[in-house]
Amino acid sequence: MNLEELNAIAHSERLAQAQKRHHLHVCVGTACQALNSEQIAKALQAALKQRGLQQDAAVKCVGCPGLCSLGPLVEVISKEDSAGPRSLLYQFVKTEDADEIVAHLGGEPVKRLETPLDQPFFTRQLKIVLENCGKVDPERIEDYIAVGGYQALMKVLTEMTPQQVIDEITRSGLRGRGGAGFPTGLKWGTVAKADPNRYPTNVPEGIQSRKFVICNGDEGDPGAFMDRSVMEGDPHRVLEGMAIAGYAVGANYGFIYVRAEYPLAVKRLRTAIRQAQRAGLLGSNIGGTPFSFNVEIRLGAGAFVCGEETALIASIEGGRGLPRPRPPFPAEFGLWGCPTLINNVETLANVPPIILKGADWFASIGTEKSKGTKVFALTGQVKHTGLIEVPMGITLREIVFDIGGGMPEGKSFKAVQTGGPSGGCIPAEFLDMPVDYESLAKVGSIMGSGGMIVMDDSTDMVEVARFFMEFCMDESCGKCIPCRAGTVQIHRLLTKIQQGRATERDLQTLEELCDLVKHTSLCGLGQSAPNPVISTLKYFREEYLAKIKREPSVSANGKRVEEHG
Amino acid sequence: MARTLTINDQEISAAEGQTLLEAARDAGIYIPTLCHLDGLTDVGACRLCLVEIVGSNKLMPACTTRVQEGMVVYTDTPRLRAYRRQIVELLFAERNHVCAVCVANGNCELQNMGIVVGMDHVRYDYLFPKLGVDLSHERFGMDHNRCILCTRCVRACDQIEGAHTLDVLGRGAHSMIVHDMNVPWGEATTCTSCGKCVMACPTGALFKQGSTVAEMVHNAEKLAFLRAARERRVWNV
Amino acid sequence: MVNQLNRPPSPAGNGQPDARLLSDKRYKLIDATMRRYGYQGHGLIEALHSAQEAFGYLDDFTLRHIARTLRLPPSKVFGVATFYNYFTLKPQGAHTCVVCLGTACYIKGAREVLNAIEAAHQVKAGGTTADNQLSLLTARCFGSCALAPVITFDGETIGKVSPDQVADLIAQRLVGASQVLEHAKP
Amino acid sequence: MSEKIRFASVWLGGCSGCHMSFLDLDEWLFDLAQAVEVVYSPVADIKAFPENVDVTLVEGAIANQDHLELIHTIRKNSKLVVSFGDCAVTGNVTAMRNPLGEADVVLSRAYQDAQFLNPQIPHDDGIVPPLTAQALPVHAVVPVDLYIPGCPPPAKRIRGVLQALLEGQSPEMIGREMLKFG
Repeated sequence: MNLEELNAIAHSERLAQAQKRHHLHVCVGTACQALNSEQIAKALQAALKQRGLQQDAAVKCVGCPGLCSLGPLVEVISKEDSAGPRSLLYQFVKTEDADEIVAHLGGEPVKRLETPLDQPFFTRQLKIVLENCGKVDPERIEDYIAVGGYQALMKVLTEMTPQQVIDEITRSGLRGRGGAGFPTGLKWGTVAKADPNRYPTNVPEGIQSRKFVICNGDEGDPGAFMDRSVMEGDPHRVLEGMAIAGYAVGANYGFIYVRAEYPLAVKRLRTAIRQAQRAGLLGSNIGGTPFSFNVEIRLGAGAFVCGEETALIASIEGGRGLPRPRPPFPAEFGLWGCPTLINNVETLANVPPIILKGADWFASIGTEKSKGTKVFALTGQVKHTGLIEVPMGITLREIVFDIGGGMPEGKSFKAVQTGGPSGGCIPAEFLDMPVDYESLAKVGSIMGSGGMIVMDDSTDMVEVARFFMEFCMDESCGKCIPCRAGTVQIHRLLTKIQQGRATERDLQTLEELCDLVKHTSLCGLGQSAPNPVISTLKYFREEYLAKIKREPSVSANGKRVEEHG
Repeated sequence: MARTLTINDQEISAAEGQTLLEAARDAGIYIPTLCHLDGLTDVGACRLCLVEIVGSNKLMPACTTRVQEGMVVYTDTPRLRAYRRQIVELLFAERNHVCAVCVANGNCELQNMGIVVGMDHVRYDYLFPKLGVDLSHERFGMDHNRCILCTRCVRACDQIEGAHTLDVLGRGAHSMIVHDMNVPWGEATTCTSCGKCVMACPTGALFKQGSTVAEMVHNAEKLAFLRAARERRVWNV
Repeated sequence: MVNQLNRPPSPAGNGQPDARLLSDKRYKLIDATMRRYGYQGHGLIEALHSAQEAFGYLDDFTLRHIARTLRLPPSKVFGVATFYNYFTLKPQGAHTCVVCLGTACYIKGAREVLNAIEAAHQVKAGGTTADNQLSLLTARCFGSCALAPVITFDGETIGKVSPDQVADLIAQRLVGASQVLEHAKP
Repeated sequence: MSEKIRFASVWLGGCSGCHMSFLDLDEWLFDLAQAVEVVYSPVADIKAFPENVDVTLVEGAIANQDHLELIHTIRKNSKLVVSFGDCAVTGNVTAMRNPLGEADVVLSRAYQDAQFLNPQIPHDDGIVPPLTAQALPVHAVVPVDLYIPGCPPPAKRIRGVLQALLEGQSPEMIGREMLKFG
């Protein structure tokens, strides 16, 4: 497919859609689907048929619009009705409501189901990565093309050199959204420059590439589902981002590593790959250019450590997901010994809009060092839970109290946890801190992949630390000693504290151990595992002290025994 | 091409491509290791050889870090010493290491490491896991109580003998060395009974049957000899 | 060389493939997966996924078959199969209930939900009831955090469960499922 | 007489090998006797652990209720508690029962499963003290000031420690001579 053909598809799809006066968007993301939203879509379809409105209105299954706590959600977008063009959002929709919704098309909204679209949950957000989630049908490539999909790929293939693409990404200031925030352009540049013959390689038969692009969709943080929503709701954008990355770094083959726990994302990505291949947007000679790029899905199998680059590579190679010391970094020595670019789903989803709208546009959003937006999975003790996308630099207060709607009745805010098991708990005193990589790191947490869990005054912070440490202990691969044995001992000490059996000596041992595991573990899992303990010790130390047993030991001369062991 | 660098304020020269560990040892500077064994590839897992490199905010394993021109390295700072002792204590607490009744008593790298790091006691709770002893092989035995999961045996079996009888089962603290598909050693059909795993073992986890307390000697250097003989036709006798 | 690699190795022993491989059609599915990767080692995890999907768990025979076909040492295959949580070497019960213990579920009481199920159905997490009807598992996060606490029963997601009603909820589904089976009998 | 250091040694869950090694100090024991007053020891017939002890060497792990009670008294009454030998420092052979399970499992393994004739678990309230759930190193129960590893610690090592203490210094526990376990 070339640019003209792409434009033709976009045009005819838009034309077809313009013929309908009403579009009913039903969320079929994992959370709404669990509440039978697919049945609602069928019921709406049936109601349209019954009322003879098929020509007038269309039902579309779309990805997650974000407000999961009010699901199942149905959005009705009307070109023209008594009130002019407008959108309505219906919450907690049931199959029985379908007929009523259809009956009210073009007329008065169904008041009992309506939830305002101008509430802060929506108005305070800024959607780039999620702009298509809730708008396009993730199972139809034409729908994606109609909103400008694959235009960015065509643009780089026909108008830009690989170096120009890398320069554009560099200038945009985009940083990795998987957690550490490494500058994306720098990473691309390193892979592009890397010599595939520097290290001995071992590429399997049948794979024609000496460099690789890996999309990291192994979203392992408990309480995080940003990448899942993007893969489910807008899979083509991920593919487009990968192909652009492949062109920029000189790779002809890409892998998407997805958790097996995300069957819907896997299914939609598979469909998307098939469609893109059929349309000539993946495969050989894309857009009539010499560039070839294929994408394959690899399933994770339940190992958090595989989110770490080198462990992920070991897993794709078919082995135990063990990390290895870096350097050499995957950019030079990666999959089967080849230079490999590993980017997170959200990072790659940012690429097409940057190419289309330009680096300057992207760099105008966010803060000085953190550009663009960040997607968060807002969960825990807030009124509105779900998926949000906000400009970098927004404050935690705005996220929790404006977008999240604050605490449920009668509860007060205690802390917000970001970064999952690798992050930290941020207390109320930092609510007005801007959310960016540096500020979060300064208070002992991390941006992480975007889990944001709000905790109220009833939350036991020692228990929170223990919960995360149990997670890291179970997920430690066991290769290096500090992480394998250290997390076990930290967990043991935290349990001892919880049970009121710990002494001040134990608290000191705990702090020393956290320091050890943080600084001597082989990979990011171990290096960040103590963060939840360190941050709760820092901000909620009195909760630890309240559970500590005062040491009863008194020496013969009546002095308290302070220093022992 | 030679590289010049400083280790512990001592200027040394090293060959390009050498690891910090090799360069340090050539210069007579000792860096403690457990998972490293001459003749096997390095995995950087035990973290005892971590060193401080000026200009890097991370501690780097000497066994996998290559020398660079002008590098300034410290291998024995108070901070590193404290970390090393903690790591060795974690190992002693993890499984059931009873030096007094061990075949490797007096010839054990873990026991020696305790002395090197100045461990007079273990501050962590001993975990006392219930682990087995496999005596099904006619000549050798494996006592999981004494295993530190350094994977030297796994690498020796794969890289030098080529049988790959051994691998690691499970993960994290539940990791265990296995023979074939977790069968008793004596029933492992891929095992050639060459004994290289026993040579590679730093502790008394792998031993020759019939040896009693303090009788076990490992001959780990035989593995480096074998590799040199096979790959470079060099017989260091 | 290439041709040889892309063919599965001949069976071990007397040269005859094991009767089980011929009689059980599910091995065809696993073999198809391995063929897709040219019978090369990097297809191991995908092959294990296929096998687990086909049989519900990975037994010794299947692991050996995969090891031989992909030309991998048995210990490596075993090491990989036991490294990942998703794979199980034990047969599962007729029905599976998974309790999410992700952070959002945890702070909304998932631990109590799990305790309630364990107590009411006499089964520990990771185990199967004595009558082989129910396997109880835990997960790290389904990504359905808005519905916390979440469980799944035979793949069906059930959100906002409470410790008081969860045991009954499962009991009803177990009864419901067996009634359907009764019904289906001739 | 009151100038002398009040010295004690106790034998808890161990084989008394450390005390045997202590006796291997041979003629240096005379020098020691000049400097210390032995206020409690298995080699002296003293019934109760006294107060105001300067140094107590503790041999053995904490393995039963008697040990548990005594070690708290020792800690309370001693300025310096020294873990003396591997059982006290690590649990050692005494703690090899721990992986089996708690006391009841251990007892039935030792006195029933492994016996052919007349298997029975010895019990006599007030005479046979009940086992603790696990045999533990001393520092897992009370704070310890100094550790002398070894199974048993060689006489030379014991002398090195005691000599330093007599001179009012803290002994340097470094190197193979002073630190080797086993």
